Amino acid sequence: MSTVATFEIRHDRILGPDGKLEGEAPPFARDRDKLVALYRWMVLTRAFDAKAVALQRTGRLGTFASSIGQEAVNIGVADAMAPEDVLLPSFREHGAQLVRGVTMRELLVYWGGDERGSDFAGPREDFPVCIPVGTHAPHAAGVALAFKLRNEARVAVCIFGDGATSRGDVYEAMNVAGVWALPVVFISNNNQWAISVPRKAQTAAETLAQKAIAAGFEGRQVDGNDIVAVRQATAEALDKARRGGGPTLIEALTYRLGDHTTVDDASRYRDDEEVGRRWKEEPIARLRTHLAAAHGWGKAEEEALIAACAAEVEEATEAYLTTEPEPPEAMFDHMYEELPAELVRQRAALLGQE
Amino acid sequence: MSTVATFEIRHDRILGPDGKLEGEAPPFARDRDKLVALYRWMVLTRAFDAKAVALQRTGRLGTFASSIGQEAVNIGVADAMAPEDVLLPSFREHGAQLVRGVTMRELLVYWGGDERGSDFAGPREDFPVCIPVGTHAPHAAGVALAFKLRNEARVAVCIFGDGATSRGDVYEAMNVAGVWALPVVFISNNNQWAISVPRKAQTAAETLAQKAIAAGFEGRQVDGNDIVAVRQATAEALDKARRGGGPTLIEALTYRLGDHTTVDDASRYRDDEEVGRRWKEEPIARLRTHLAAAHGWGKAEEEALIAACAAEVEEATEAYLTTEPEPPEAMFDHMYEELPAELVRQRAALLGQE
Amino acid sequence: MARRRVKSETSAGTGELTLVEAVQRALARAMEEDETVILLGEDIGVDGGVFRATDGLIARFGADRVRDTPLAEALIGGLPVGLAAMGFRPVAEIQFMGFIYPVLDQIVNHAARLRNRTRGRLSCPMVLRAPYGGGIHAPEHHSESMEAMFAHIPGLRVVIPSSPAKAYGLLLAAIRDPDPVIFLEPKRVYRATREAVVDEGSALPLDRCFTVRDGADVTLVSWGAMLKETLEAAEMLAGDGVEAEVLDVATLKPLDMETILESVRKTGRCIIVHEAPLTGGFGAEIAARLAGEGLMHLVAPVERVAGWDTVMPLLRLEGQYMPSPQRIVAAVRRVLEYA
Amino acid sequence: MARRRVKSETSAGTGELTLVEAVQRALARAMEEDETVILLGEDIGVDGGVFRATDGLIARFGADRVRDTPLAEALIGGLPVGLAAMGFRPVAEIQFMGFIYPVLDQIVNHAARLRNRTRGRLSCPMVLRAPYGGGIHAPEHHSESMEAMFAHIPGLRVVIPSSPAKAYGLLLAAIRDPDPVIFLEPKRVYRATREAVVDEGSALPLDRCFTVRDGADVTLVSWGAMLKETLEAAEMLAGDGVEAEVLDVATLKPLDMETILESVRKTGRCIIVHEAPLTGGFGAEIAARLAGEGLMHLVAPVERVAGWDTVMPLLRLEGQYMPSPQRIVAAVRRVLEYA
Ligand SMILES: Cc1ncc(C[n+]2csc(CCOP(=O)(O)OP(=O)(O)O)c2C)c(N)n1
Ligand SMILES: Cc1ncc(C[n+]2csc(CCOP(=O)(O)OP(=O)(O)O)c2C)c(N)n1
Ligand SMILES: [Mg+2]
Ligand SMILES: [Mg+2]
Repeated sequence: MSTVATFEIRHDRILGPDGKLEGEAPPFARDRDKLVALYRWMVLTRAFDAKAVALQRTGRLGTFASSIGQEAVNIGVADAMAPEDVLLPSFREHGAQLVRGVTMRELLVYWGGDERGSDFAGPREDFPVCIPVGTHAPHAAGVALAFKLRNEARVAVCIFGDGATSRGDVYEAMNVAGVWALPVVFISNNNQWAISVPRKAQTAAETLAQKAIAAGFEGRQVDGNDIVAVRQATAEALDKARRGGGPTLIEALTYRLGDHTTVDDASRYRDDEEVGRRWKEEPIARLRTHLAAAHGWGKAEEEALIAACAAEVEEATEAYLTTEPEPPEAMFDHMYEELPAELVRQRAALLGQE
Repeated sequence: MSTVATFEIRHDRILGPDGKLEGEAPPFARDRDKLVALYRWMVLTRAFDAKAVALQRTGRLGTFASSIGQEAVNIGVADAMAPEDVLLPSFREHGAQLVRGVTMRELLVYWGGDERGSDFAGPREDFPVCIPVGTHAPHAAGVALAFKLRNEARVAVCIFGDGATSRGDVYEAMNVAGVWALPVVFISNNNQWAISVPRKAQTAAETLAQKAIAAGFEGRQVDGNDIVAVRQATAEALDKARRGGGPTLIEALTYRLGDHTTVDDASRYRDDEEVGRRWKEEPIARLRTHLAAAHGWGKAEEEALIAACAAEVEEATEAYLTTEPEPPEAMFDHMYEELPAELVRQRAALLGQE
Repeated sequence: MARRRVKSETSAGTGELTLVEAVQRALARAMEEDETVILLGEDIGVDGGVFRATDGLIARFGADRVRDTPLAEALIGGLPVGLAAMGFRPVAEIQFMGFIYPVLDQIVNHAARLRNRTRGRLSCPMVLRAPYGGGIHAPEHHSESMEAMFAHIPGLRVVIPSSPAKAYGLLLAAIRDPDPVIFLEPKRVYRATREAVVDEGSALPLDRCFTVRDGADVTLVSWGAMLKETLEAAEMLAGDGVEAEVLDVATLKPLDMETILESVRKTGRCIIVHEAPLTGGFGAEIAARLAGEGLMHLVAPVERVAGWDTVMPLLRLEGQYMPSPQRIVAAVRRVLEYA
Repeated sequence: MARRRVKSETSAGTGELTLVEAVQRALARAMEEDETVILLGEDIGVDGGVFRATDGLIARFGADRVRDTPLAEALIGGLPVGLAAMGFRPVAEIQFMGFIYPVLDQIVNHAARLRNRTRGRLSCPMVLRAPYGGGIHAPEHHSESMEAMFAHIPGLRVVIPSSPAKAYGLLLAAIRDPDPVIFLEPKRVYRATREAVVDEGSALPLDRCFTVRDGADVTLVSWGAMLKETLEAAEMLAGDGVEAEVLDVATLKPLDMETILESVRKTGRCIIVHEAPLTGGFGAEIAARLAGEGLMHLVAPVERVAGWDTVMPLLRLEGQYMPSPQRIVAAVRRVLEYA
């Protein structure tokens, strides 16, 4: 009997639940402006989420998946990315999309049931949200392969949930990323639930980070409510990928404080007590506590920021609600670069029939 | 920074390439009759393989996948199984199927292009060979779930290759087996090649055994040319599964000494030098050397055994070649338990048309 | 495992049920009757299914028989094959049809042929349930209608109920059937109407079309959610004295062409209505049979009123994609011009 | 990445090629013309593909552009989506059609709709190649013909060449097409015949049926490997003075119905021949169009000579499954009885 391979999974936390920096922190963690900028993105994301849910409740938006409680993962990951990198989000990464330059209006247009919302004016090469869980992981490998073939120092960043790690295509994508040493960073946004299925029922693996061991590359775990740790781990993984070091899987431990979506009722399957406990660890309050203690963040600044974010959200909502509807024939016009004769006929039939 | 999980992969070898027992051996490894029985199965399997290839070359059999060099994995695994266990083989497990009670004639009938070859008279619940790589892994999980639900002390044994470990459904099956602690043993018959793709190009994982870490259960590696180690590791995994200990993945390191199949030409992608080197480690000679050195296995016994195996193979071949062809309408008769009207019509049309 | 009849906990008898309630009742009934029936899927346990089709079943039958699977659709296609081969009758749920594609490998390569490839030694009495179709303003990828893909696969049965009573009777038949059945539920109808359902365990045939309205002028053939639009169209036509006969195909595979031919023999005109894209939709098979065995009965071209050959749009344009009673009526008017 | 024309290494000009050689030439030509064309698949590198369709290409274009993937079909469906969105033109190979099902999720949910769902911001100019069909006595699961599944998916093109020259021209067109194309190669024809192929990079149209034999008595419509049986049937019929017009559909999606209608307008009779199972096969779509726009031209029922609704048998009974010239002739005789 001999041992032929050994592995270990590290866990990182820099900003503790009490808002204090633990261990050694990266320079940006001491930069007040940087921290305030990150804080602002998180607050804006939460305000956007709340508004989107309100719009759905009043029939002005389709089904929506709130990211409340997961802002640190979204913002930390996206903020670490370079503009030329490509983001492949799931359906719960609004914050990351905002940081990337997708507008709140575009997000609302998409969740309002209009494909134009995925025609981002900003990050033209970022992928639209991915609804079929995990199916964007192979795309991320393909995007990363494109960068590698062109010798571009760019990285594909693919975010998916804890449930997604059970999908075979996510495994296949990680496996090829490993064997081809592709410049891709996989983020498992582990909010502990896949609709009603808890993390423990998803897999017997002690951590999701160790899924990377099967693919032959590094998997690590971070406190997903610690934006400093998330941003730092992502930055390290991006840097490694850019330097040809291949992929990394980062499991960010966080919690879905809200329902799965606006059509879900989480009280059917989880108790408020658990949710209440998790509220004590949520990322925004944690950073606010730190800003107050370490950088004199005060009531005035806080109120100004909240007001500014609310105004931005209102403006975007207004722009969304006044967006001209798309004409019905639009459903034909982007099916092919050039519409085949048969579809030209059907398009005419659609118009004739009105 | 803290460490939240650590893993190690063990490798076992008991009977060395020189035919000597290393470390401590299980009782059966000292039992001459047992070792001779195992040896006989391996010799029979190789004789069967050679005959099948010859039949294909002379147009009397369809495409065939030889298992030459991999006999220890096949025989070691199947011999460790209990009759009531269920085997789910790939397409290169002839030896395992023979040990399970599938007849050589049945195997030839199947590879000769006749579905009746999968209607085993012996192991009625064993699965037929699985051609789509890895797709039988979810079946194995389902079979194991059936045993668990009925509280039966039975185990599903699923054998697949090294290439199969890249398939998402194999991962999905292992993951559910882990989280439901199903009584299943996965054997990766790692013969170093997936047609022309070498093991190294399949995954960056240092071992295939570590694929189990992603699914949260034990993965271990054995010398697949050491039938003692293969049988022992399988017996331990079966015993664990029977006692409710859940699944195990065993990576058996062996080598495909022949072409991928009778339509493959391995010289296009691998050099004879490598193959020549691997011949020195092949499992049959290894056990023969041991039998001779430790149990006085001699020329007479060897020749008698070879002759007996040859006779068995001849007899089976004769039975195969004289098997009555199946009538064409048979392609309809097992599509449904009760044939729908439309198919009754088509069946009549088929017969009418002759 | 021996089938054991468990005494019924359900207060049998008639009740006004929605389609999704009828599905739940049929599942409960089947599980009571036969302990080899077990349910697999995502969120079917404590949550009772995202549409509540398995509501309360885990409490009643336990977590062994009502199993939340990991999020892995290929697995949900493959696990039942192993279970079924060992004598169970698994009923697996795919949460939305847009996520069903990973099961195709298992369904085509294994479930649909296990009996044939072992010459009857092993079989695969599984049911794969999935809500299909549009009309509820669901998110992207949630509103597909891909029944034609399954109807092309030899060895399967493909069933689509259009009402609560049919859902109940056809699902029971599907679960009791010895071969694999794809059971597609029109989610748009899940809660749209209530119907009296006699919950006494009697099944409906899996090889029969249902005539839901008699008429002599034109035959309207449809299934699932589109029955509603089709019947509305028939009403509108009746207002102008046009009597449409409306057929609910219900079981697409095997197709009961006799009933359709009989009607067309009478009317000479046929319109097929489905939500799936026109090209290669299952309407093509029915129209093809009419162009064959049925040709001599046709006095007018067979028209198919179907979804466009486009991706099902997001909710804003969804209504423009789905066949409407108006489109059906317009088609009928065209075929009535032939004498 | 800018498209760069690399000067041709291929000795252009005419050669007598088999279909698989023509595929290899088209791939080589496309890779020379456009460095964004890259190949992905199992055993396509050093081995040159199990049918040698990529023979020698890794030596010529390097392992970066001719990539052996891990054994993972869902991945082979999904990797090209990411590559194509970033400006590459990936050509992926599935080794046999029986193993193609895991790509459907990626093809339906992503490849076929990436352009539409981003309103043109991203697109997916990928080609998915796979040998399909029976007749070479391959093992179980190797001989399927599931083109109908793809022809039903909005946003795709589905192409099936029947000869070396068509394989060359259609594959070049498929690779240059800005949208996803499913390219199914009749492996039975791979080495069956040789044909003069002008390797000068000229493509064939992707929206055209080809008339391969003129005749006024009956229209025979087919594609891929079945063209051979169909032409043999036409020969046999000619012996008895029956002139069959034979059409090679070539591009199933989008379907060139005009050419078919034109022929049927002339002959009044149509037989559709395909290897896939009858029910829900693509022949149904063609017959359905004839029952619609074409009805008034039909003097006889449209017959479909197709594979039975059974699993493709193992090699012993394979020949009894595939449509034969005799079955086609018998169908023609039946429709000729109508005047
Ligand atoms: C392939 C697939 N199966 C099922 C669904 C339905 N569904 C939507 S989200 C979800 C759970 C996803 O869980 P997780 O990956 O943890 O992401 P989270 O929703 O928690 O962010 C499910 C089952 C889907 N969208 N895609
Ligand atoms: C899903 C699938 N893809 C491709 C093939 C074609 N094929 C047959 S065997 C094989 C390689 C399998 O390699 P491995 O899993 O190592 O098993 P081995 O053949 O070495 O025993 C391939 C690609 C197949 N049979 N199934
Ligand atoms: Mg989650
Ligand atoms: Mg191998």
